[in-house]
Order: sequence, then C-alpha cells, then structure tokens
Amino acid sequence: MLRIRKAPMLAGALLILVFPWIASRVPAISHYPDLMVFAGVYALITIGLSLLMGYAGQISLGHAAFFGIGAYVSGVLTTQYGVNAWLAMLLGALAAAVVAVAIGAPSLKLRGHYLAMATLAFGIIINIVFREEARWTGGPDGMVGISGLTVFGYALDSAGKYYYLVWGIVAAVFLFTVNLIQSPTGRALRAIHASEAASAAMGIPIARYKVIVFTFSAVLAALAGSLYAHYMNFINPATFDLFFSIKLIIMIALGGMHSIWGAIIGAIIVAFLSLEWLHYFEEFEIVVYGAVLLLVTIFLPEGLSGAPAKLMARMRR
Amino acid sequence: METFPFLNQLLQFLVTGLTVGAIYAMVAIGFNIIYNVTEIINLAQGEFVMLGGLVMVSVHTSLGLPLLLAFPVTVLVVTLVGVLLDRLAIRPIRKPSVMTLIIATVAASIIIKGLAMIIWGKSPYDLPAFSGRTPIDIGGVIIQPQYLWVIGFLVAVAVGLTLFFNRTILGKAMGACADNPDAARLVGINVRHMVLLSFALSAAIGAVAGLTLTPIALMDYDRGAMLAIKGFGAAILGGLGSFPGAILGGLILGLIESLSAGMLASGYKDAYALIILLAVLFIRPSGILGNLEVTRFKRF
Amino acid sequence: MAAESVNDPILEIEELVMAFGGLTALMNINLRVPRGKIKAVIGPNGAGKTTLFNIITGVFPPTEGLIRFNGQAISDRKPHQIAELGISRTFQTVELFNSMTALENVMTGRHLRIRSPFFGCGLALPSLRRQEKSLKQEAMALLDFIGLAAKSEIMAGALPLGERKILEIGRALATEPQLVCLDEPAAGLNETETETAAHLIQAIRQNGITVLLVEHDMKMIMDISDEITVLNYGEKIAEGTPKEIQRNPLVIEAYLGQGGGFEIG
Amino acid sequence: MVKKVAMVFLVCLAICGWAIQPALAEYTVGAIFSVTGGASFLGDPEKKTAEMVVEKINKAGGINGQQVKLIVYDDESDATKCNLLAKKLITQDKAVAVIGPSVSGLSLAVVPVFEKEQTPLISCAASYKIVHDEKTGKPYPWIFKTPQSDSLAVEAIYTQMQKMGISKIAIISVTEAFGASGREELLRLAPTYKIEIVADEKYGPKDTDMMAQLTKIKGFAPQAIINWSVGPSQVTVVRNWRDLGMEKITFFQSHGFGSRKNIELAAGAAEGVFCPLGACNIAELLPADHPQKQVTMEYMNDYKAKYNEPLSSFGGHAWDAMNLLADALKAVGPDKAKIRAYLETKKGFVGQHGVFNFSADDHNGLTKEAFQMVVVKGKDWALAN
Repeated sequence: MLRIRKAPMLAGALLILVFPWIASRVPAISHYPDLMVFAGVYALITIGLSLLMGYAGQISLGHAAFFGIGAYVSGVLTTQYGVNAWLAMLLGALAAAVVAVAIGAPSLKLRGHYLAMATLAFGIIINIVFREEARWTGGPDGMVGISGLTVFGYALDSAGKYYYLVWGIVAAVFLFTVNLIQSPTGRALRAIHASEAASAAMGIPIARYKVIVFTFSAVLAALAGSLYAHYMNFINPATFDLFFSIKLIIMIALGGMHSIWGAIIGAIIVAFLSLEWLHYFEEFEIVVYGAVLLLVTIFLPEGLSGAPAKLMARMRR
Repeated sequence: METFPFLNQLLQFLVTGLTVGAIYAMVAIGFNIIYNVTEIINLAQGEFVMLGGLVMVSVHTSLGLPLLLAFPVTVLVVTLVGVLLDRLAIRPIRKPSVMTLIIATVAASIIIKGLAMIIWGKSPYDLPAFSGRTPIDIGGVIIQPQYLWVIGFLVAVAVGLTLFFNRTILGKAMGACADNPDAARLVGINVRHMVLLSFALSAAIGAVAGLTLTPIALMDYDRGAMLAIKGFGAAILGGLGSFPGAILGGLILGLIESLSAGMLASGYKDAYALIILLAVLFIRPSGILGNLEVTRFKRF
Repeated sequence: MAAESVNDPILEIEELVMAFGGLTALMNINLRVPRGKIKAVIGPNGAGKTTLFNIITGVFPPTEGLIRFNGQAISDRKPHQIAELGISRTFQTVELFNSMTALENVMTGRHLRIRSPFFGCGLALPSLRRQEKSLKQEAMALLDFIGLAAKSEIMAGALPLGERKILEIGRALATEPQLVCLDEPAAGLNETETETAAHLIQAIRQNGITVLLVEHDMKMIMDISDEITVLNYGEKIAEGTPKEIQRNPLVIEAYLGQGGGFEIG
Repeated sequence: MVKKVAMVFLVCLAICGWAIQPALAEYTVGAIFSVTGGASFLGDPEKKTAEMVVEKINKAGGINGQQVKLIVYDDESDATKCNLLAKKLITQDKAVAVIGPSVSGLSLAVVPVFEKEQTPLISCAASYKIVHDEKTGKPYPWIFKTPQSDSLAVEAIYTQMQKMGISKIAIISVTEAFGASGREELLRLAPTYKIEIVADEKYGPKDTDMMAQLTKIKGFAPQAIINWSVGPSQVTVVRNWRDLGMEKITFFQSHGFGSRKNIELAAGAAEGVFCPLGACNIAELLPADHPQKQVTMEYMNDYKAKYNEPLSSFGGHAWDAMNLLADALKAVGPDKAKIRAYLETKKGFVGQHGVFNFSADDHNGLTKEAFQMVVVKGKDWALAN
C-alpha cells in the first residue's frame, strides 16, 4: 500500500518538465505555467500538511500562519534590512520552526476538535499581528516592493523560470517525504495514527514525533511563503487568513488525505479551480466550488488520488 | 460636556459583551446539539444564523408578514435547510470518517453562502427592531431594547432545551444517542432520525440567533463563517458537548471582546479573546466544563 | 544501578492504590514478579487486572504506591519510557496497527532498537537503508518464531483474531523486553489457537523473558504459570503456585460467589 | 495510473485550448474589479458602471469607428487572483490598458506587473501609494488612478472641522485596508490642521457591535468622531453612536459612506452625520453652473435606468477610468506608450469625482476641491455650508 512506485514518479516529473513547453504551444493555456507556480507553492504546504494529517493524524487549521511567517520574514528582511533573499528565506523557515515548536508542544496534547480550535486560534492571532503591526508589515494594505529572486546573478523574473525553481523544490521535498514515509520514522507516524496506546507501548515517543512533524510542515509552509512573496513581489495579510487554512484542508481532502500524491493533486486542482476554471461560472462560482467539494467527499471519500484505483477495481468487476 | 464615570463605562462594556456573547452562545449550542449526536463539528452552523437573518428580511420586510408570523415562518424555513443539509450532504456519505463529515459541512457552508449571494445579493439588509429603537437609559448605561430580546431568546432556548432533553421522550432518546449510539440503536432508537433531528434543531436555534441579531448588526450573505468561528470558539471554551459550557463560553468570549475593545488596544480585541481561549485549553484540555474522559471516547 | 541478581524479582509493586474519582480500582496491592518465570494475575471481571497493567506500563500514574523494575522506581514514567526500560505489553482489545502489514507491525515493534533520525530518513542515507534491510530480516525471523512468516505481507487488520493476538505478542517481543505483559492472550480463541498461544508463551520464557499474564482461561493458566496472584474487587486475596491456588477456599469462593465457573483442568 | 490521468488531463486541456481561442476585437480593454468577496461593495457598482459606459460607447458607434471589447475579471478581493488576472489580461487577452483593481491593496499588488509589462493601468482605488513610488518620489510611469486619495478626504474633513471650531476628536476605523489607510492619513495630517486625536479605536469588518469602542470614546469627551470604514459596519457604528446618546459629538463619516442606501440602513440614526462626497453622489444638489453638473446628472440617470438601484460613489471611479481611457483611445489609438503619454498630459477632464489635471508628477490629477462636504438632512444629502 505504501510502496510508492517509481514509474508514476518519473512520469509526473517528466510531465512537470515538459508542461511549460506544451503550454506555450496552446494559446488558451499559455498562462498555465503562471498558475502552476502558485499550485507548486500550495503543493509545498500540502505535502507537509498531508504528512501531519494523513500520516500522523493531527489536524491543523493554522498553517496559513506559517505560510505568512515565511512570506513576511522574507518581505521585511529583504525590503527593510537589505538581507539576501535566500538567507531571508532560511531565516523565515527558522522562525516558523521556532514558532511551531512553541505552539505545537502544548497544542498537540489536545485532541481532535480541541486541536482544530487551538490551531485555528493561533492562525487568527498571527494574522491579526500581520494586520496590526503596520510599521513592519504595511498593515492591511500589504507590503510592496519585494524583489524577485536571482541565482548567481541570473534573475528568475518570468513565470517560466520561476516555475522550474518552485517545482524543483517541490520535487525535492516530495522525494524527501516519500523516503521519510518508507523509513522507520514514517512507520512510527503511521503507528501513532493507528493506535497511540500501542505506539507508546512500543517505545515511540508520541509527543516528540507530533511536534517534529508539525514543525517540518510549518517549515515547508514558510518556505512556500517566501517563494510566494518573491514571486508576487507583494504580500498582504488577507492572503494568509484562516480561509486559506481551510482551503489547504480542502486541497488535502480533494486530493486524498492518505497519500502524498493526493497532496500534490489536491493543490493543483484547487489552484486551477479557484484561480481559473471557476471564473467561468461567474456568480455561481462559489456554489459550483462547494458542489465539487461535496461531490468528491460523497463519491470519492479517498480523494481524487484514490479515484484511479477505484476505477480499476470497478472495471475488473 | 458631561463627565462619564469609569464605572458606567464598565457596566456598558458588560452589557455589550453579554449581548454579543449571547449570540455566540446560541451558535455554540447549535454546534453542541449536532456534536453530541454525531461527533461532527458542523461548520455550516454560521450559515444558519445568516439565513435566519436574511429569510426574516424577506418574509417580514419584503413579504410584509407581521413579526409574530414571520418569526415561525423563518425558523421553519431555516429548519428545512438544516434537514436538507443532513439529507443531501451528510447522509449520502457512505464511509463517514469525522474528517470527511467535517469537509462535507464546509462544502455545504460554501454552497449555502453562494446561494444566499445569488438570492439576496451582496448588500447588507436591516430588520426593524422588535420593540423599537429607543434606547433604555439605566443610570447612564444604555441598553437597546433589542439587547433584551437577544438575551431573552438565549434564556428561552436554554430553558426549552433543558425541558426537551429532560422531559420529552424524543429529547431523552437524543440524549441516549449522544451518550452511546450503539446502545441507543439496541434499544430501538433510530439513530438516523436523531441525527436529522439534531440538524433541524440546531438550524432552528441558528435561525433564532440570526433574526434577533439582524436589527442590531444588519446581515449579509458573507457573515456566516465569522459567526461560526466565534461560536465554535465558545463551544470549545466551555467544553464541547456541554450546554452550560456553551452558554458560559459564549458569554465569556463576548465579555472579553467587549472589555478588551473598550480598555485595551481595540485592534487586537479578537486576539485577546483567542489568547485566553488558548490559555484555558492548555490548562484544561477539554474546556471549562468539558469532560476529558468523554472526549477520549469520542472518535475525533 | 545495583547489579541485578537472578534471585531479585524483576518487578516489585508495593502498596499500590489506584482511585478513579471516588472509585477505588486497586487497594494496597503488593506483587513480586520473579525473574524468568511466568506469573499470572487472575480474578473475576472488574477485579482490576487491566488497570494494574495500565499502571505498570505508565498509561496512568498510580494514586499511591511504588513500582520498581530491576530495582528502579518507574511509577512516574511515561509509557514510551517504560517500554525503553524493557517492559512490553499487549492489549485486551488487540491494538495492532491495522493499516500495516504483519511484517511492518513487527518492524515497528523494533523502533527502540533502531536509529530513526528525521533528516537521515528523508535523505534515505545508505546506512539507514542497510539498517532497514537487516531490520526486515530480524522481523521475518520473529514472524517465523511466532509462526506467522507466511502471513508477513497481509494487513494486520485482515488477519483472524487468533493470529492477531499472536502477532501482537510478536510485536511486543520485537522490542526485546525483559518483561512482557500479556493482557488476555487467549480471550476469544478456540482450543487449538489457545494451545498455540500457550506454547508460544512457554517458548518466550525459555528465551529468558519474564511473562506477566492476565487471563481467564484457567486451563491455560494452570498449565503454564509458575506463580499466580488472585485479585478480587481491587484487592489481592491469594498468591501461590497453581496447585496452592486451586485449593485456596477464598479463591473458590470469589469465583463461585460471582457465579462464574472456575474450571480446573 | 497517474500517467493515464495526466494524459486525459492534457488532452482535455488541449481541446479546451483550441476551442476557445479568443477572437481579436478591435480595441480590447481589460478590467479587474472585486465583484465578489469582502470588497464587493466597490467592485459590483464598478463593474456595472464600466459595462454601462462601454455599451454606450459602442451604441454610439464605438471609438474611431472601432467597437470596444471590455473584458471584466473578478479578483474576488484576493491578491493572488488579482495578480494572475492582470498578467492574463496583458499577455493573453492582449488588453491595451486595464482599469481597476477596486482595492488599494490589490492595486499595489499588480503595480509591479504593469510596470514590467509596460501597460497602462488606471486604478479605481484610493491609496496615494498606488501612484507614488517611494524609491523615486514620483508616480510609477504606467500607473494612474481616478479616486481621490484618502488624504484629500481627510483634508476636506479637517477643513470643515476648522470651520466648525473643532479641534479635539476621536477616530475609529475598520481593520481592513480601507480603514487602515484612512486612519494613517488622519493621524498624519492632524498636526497640520492643529487637531488633537484623543482616541484611536478599531473594529473588525464583521463585528456585530461597536458599543464598547464608542463607550470608551465617550469617556474622552471629544468634540467629534471620524469613522473610516465601508460596508455594514459603518451603519452599525452610526446607530451605536445614536443609541449611546452621543449626538453632541459630531459624527463624520469617510467618503465610503457615499450611498443613499447607507442612510436608509441607518434607520434614522444618520441624521446630522457629515461626510465628504464626490460630485456624482449629489448631482441633483449641484448648482446648474457646476462644471460636473452635466456629466453627473447623466451618469445618475443612466445608472438608475439601467440597474434600478441607487448610485454608489464607487461606480463613479470606474466611470472616470473608463471614459479617460476611451478619451485616450480616441486621441491616440491602441498604442500602450501613446496612451500612457496622453494620460500623463491630460488636463481638464471632467469626471464624476472632479476635474482631472494630470501631470508627470501627479497621476491622480485631483485636489481636495473634488470633495463636497455634505450632511445628512431629512434622510438625504444636503450641502454643508
């Protein structure tokens, strides 16, 4: 079940590699690489979140806050203190890690809905800070003038170039996570999800693992935040509000909670739905979005990543 | 200009806080009714409140039904939406895990919000206050008549539910489902009906909260989510599943918001309320009146 | 730590009291588990046997009293720390990792014996890959020992109850414990399965691992136990060899008084 | 299996792609408004207005004989979407120029896009930061905006206060971009007008009640209160002010109050409230010789006839932006650089919110005279003396 096969991974990588070329040939989708940059940013967050939710069984409704911490640390340090963008990215991830440990250690003792509320509250509080500390963050209006990224003097100043940066990072994180799941650590996480009592009896330090995974997912979210900030050259608090946290959960649910593939598929689908496809429905957009989500929940409780297996099972019958 | 003593200010904060808190408490009660029977947090709870306000606007202001008639009609309509929510979004899920059920309620809340936008548009609506808008002045503390209605309805809902759960067979059956669905099934209670009933009941309470709130704060299609979150916070603060907890949690949340808005930096008022909520959870992981042993047995 | 003598008991419980709210589940229990033996705890339902297990393995701290493992007080330790010290357990309700294969369950049991650095795992370091390979072999050997080698790739949740119970014992053994606490390993099993379980428990003792056993199947208890303690309503009413216990009038009364059958094989 | 899914996906995309290739219109103009989401009170009338204006132009034979194709996108008050839509309008829809976005924050979010792609943008949002590059101290070359800057509204209010002898005030604002930038200007300009701010309170856009903040303000006994917000909360705050018996403390609303709907919603509580408004809100009150009398009356009548709802001043920003752009297209044709140059030198453009005089140093082109101070009297606006 958990053996993650190499063939789909290679196919996925190839697809990602040639996608901009394909898109450039088709006028109607020529802007899709631009969308894919955001999908990649979301995917970075959902990979971590899927590890936390699908494998360690812990919910978080506050990950938009870590996304924001990464973005704001990058934004503030580069624009106001002239810090190198890559260093700022690292510091953003570090800041997120520190906050994650501080909030995760007490929160992850909570169960179920209580944990959901605690992370939700945390997310809202951080968002209020982004909004109120206008000296640093620019307040609700947002923050302008965040520079783009350069690699050895080569500017990543177009969707095409940034696309490869973001998806390169996604690929690396994906590989890392796949390794992790198939390692003793991954087994321990799944064990915790299956039975905390039995895991503890096997000597697995549950609290520590939960905090580690929470922190890892926070770091990934912060990294995504930095990438977002340098691509948009602009950030505002509304991007990192609790509705984005809920949107992340929707991505995970649509893609499939128990699969890292699901995290990526969910991120791409939701990015395209909400940023592009649903626009065609105009005022019915919100209703259609809800209906899609509801239908997937009803008919594909395992998410879209579970669909091919389900389809094959039905065909065999 | 006349002076305005601090004590008066404080009392004013309390009055305001209790009123807002009463709304949160009603939303929290709605959460608890469904949670107790199904273990689901129904994130569409706030949409019931929004619908309560907007449907009332339609039947009272637009159709011109008198208040006394518009009230039951509104509650009935929203209750129907609650029933539909259960039938169309919750029951069709074949392998229900708590997480998928919650996602389903999120989806439902998005749909309801979208439909409300199409039906009522994006502008806010007003309702006439139930007994006029002349403020009552008690020793310098101002009370809007509508405040009394809000608090009155909270009391009515609390008393009504207490009687329902303790005195009626249906209520007792629902209570049994909440304690142990398997055992309830064994003694012949139709758990599905109870789930349906819980959605209907909590939609009705949401509607009451919405139609009493609208004369104070107006109503528009986009209000539901924020009210749901405040109500969820209240339910958690008080202890999930506990009705006295919901009322306590709601009132405390309202009071903190009002007091911190009045006495501290008002931009951070929501943050203060949430920080206190977090602090309570870290000390009492199952809320003020929640039972840790019970939460352990709940699936999620 | 003082040198452990073969004659010292591996586990000592002194004046243990456990109260849940107003209800006293265990009252002044004294218990010694001799090293390298099979010790059984029996008693009617509600006697407090599982509670005793939960306290020993750190699920909840005792209200009063002392627990010493190899001479070291452990009553304030967390479950995973107690596992680390060398006490492993099974559960009355079978707590396997159902979405994992039998092999993975046993591999997870070896968590304490392997290294699992977070970043190393993510980077799939060669040393960890080698470790994983030998881990698999060790786990297979253990599955072989408990007789489930053929079922290694089957999901634990899909196994029949008898094999699930055996697998759970195997997983407990994978931690390389000095003391293994088995909570009703034969409950719900048929005669042949019970026999398999009994053989396995004896084999465990032969490997030098002490067994603490809670069980209702009196035939099995009497066959394999070296020493038996009887609890009733949270109190210890008797202790001794199987033969002594069978003859103890208090024990007979406790069981008969409760209306339950006390089959002595 | 993922491969299969991917293949199907790709094929779908390709089919969609060829099927809906955009047909090239003569003059393609883009628009981004917050038609839904938190700022829909801005985007909704703006979209309606822009569509109405274009319809009128096309009915009259278009510009230089060419029809205008207006592509309106809804950014849903979301920065990410806004950014994507801006790029899509420029690169894919080949818009010669874009009007919008509705919100300051989102306008700021797309400034770098338009600067990079060298495409004119006429924003419909208020903040002066949109047309002020802090690095150069001058406007961004490609960015213009039609709404009066918040600072002009603040100056109009402060000027009125000086006339009324008010010097001790409290401010209260919503914790959204609109309220935050207004608050910033209120704080910044207060010393210039010798006004002391004794209380600075905030509330959330979805708050049900502002009694606590107002009670606190009451304790400071200021001469006036300025509220800076939009949407339902600005109605609630006026009602609370009335309920608390604070009529002696004069209430000033921002220009965000500029819709008669708000007076109606306030249910009598808005009586006596001051508010700076653009000419289009009070077209019928303007003297016949007012330069904007004609255009504002025309807009008001057209809008009411077409949409059967009261005019909101925000729609006027889109009217100004769309007509400015039409004017430029008529003069120089669909050439981005020429449009930009034309707009920068445009003088005396009579719009809904004032007479615009652009220059290289001013890409807004308005003065505080663009605002009229009005007061609510008998459930309608009346010019304040």
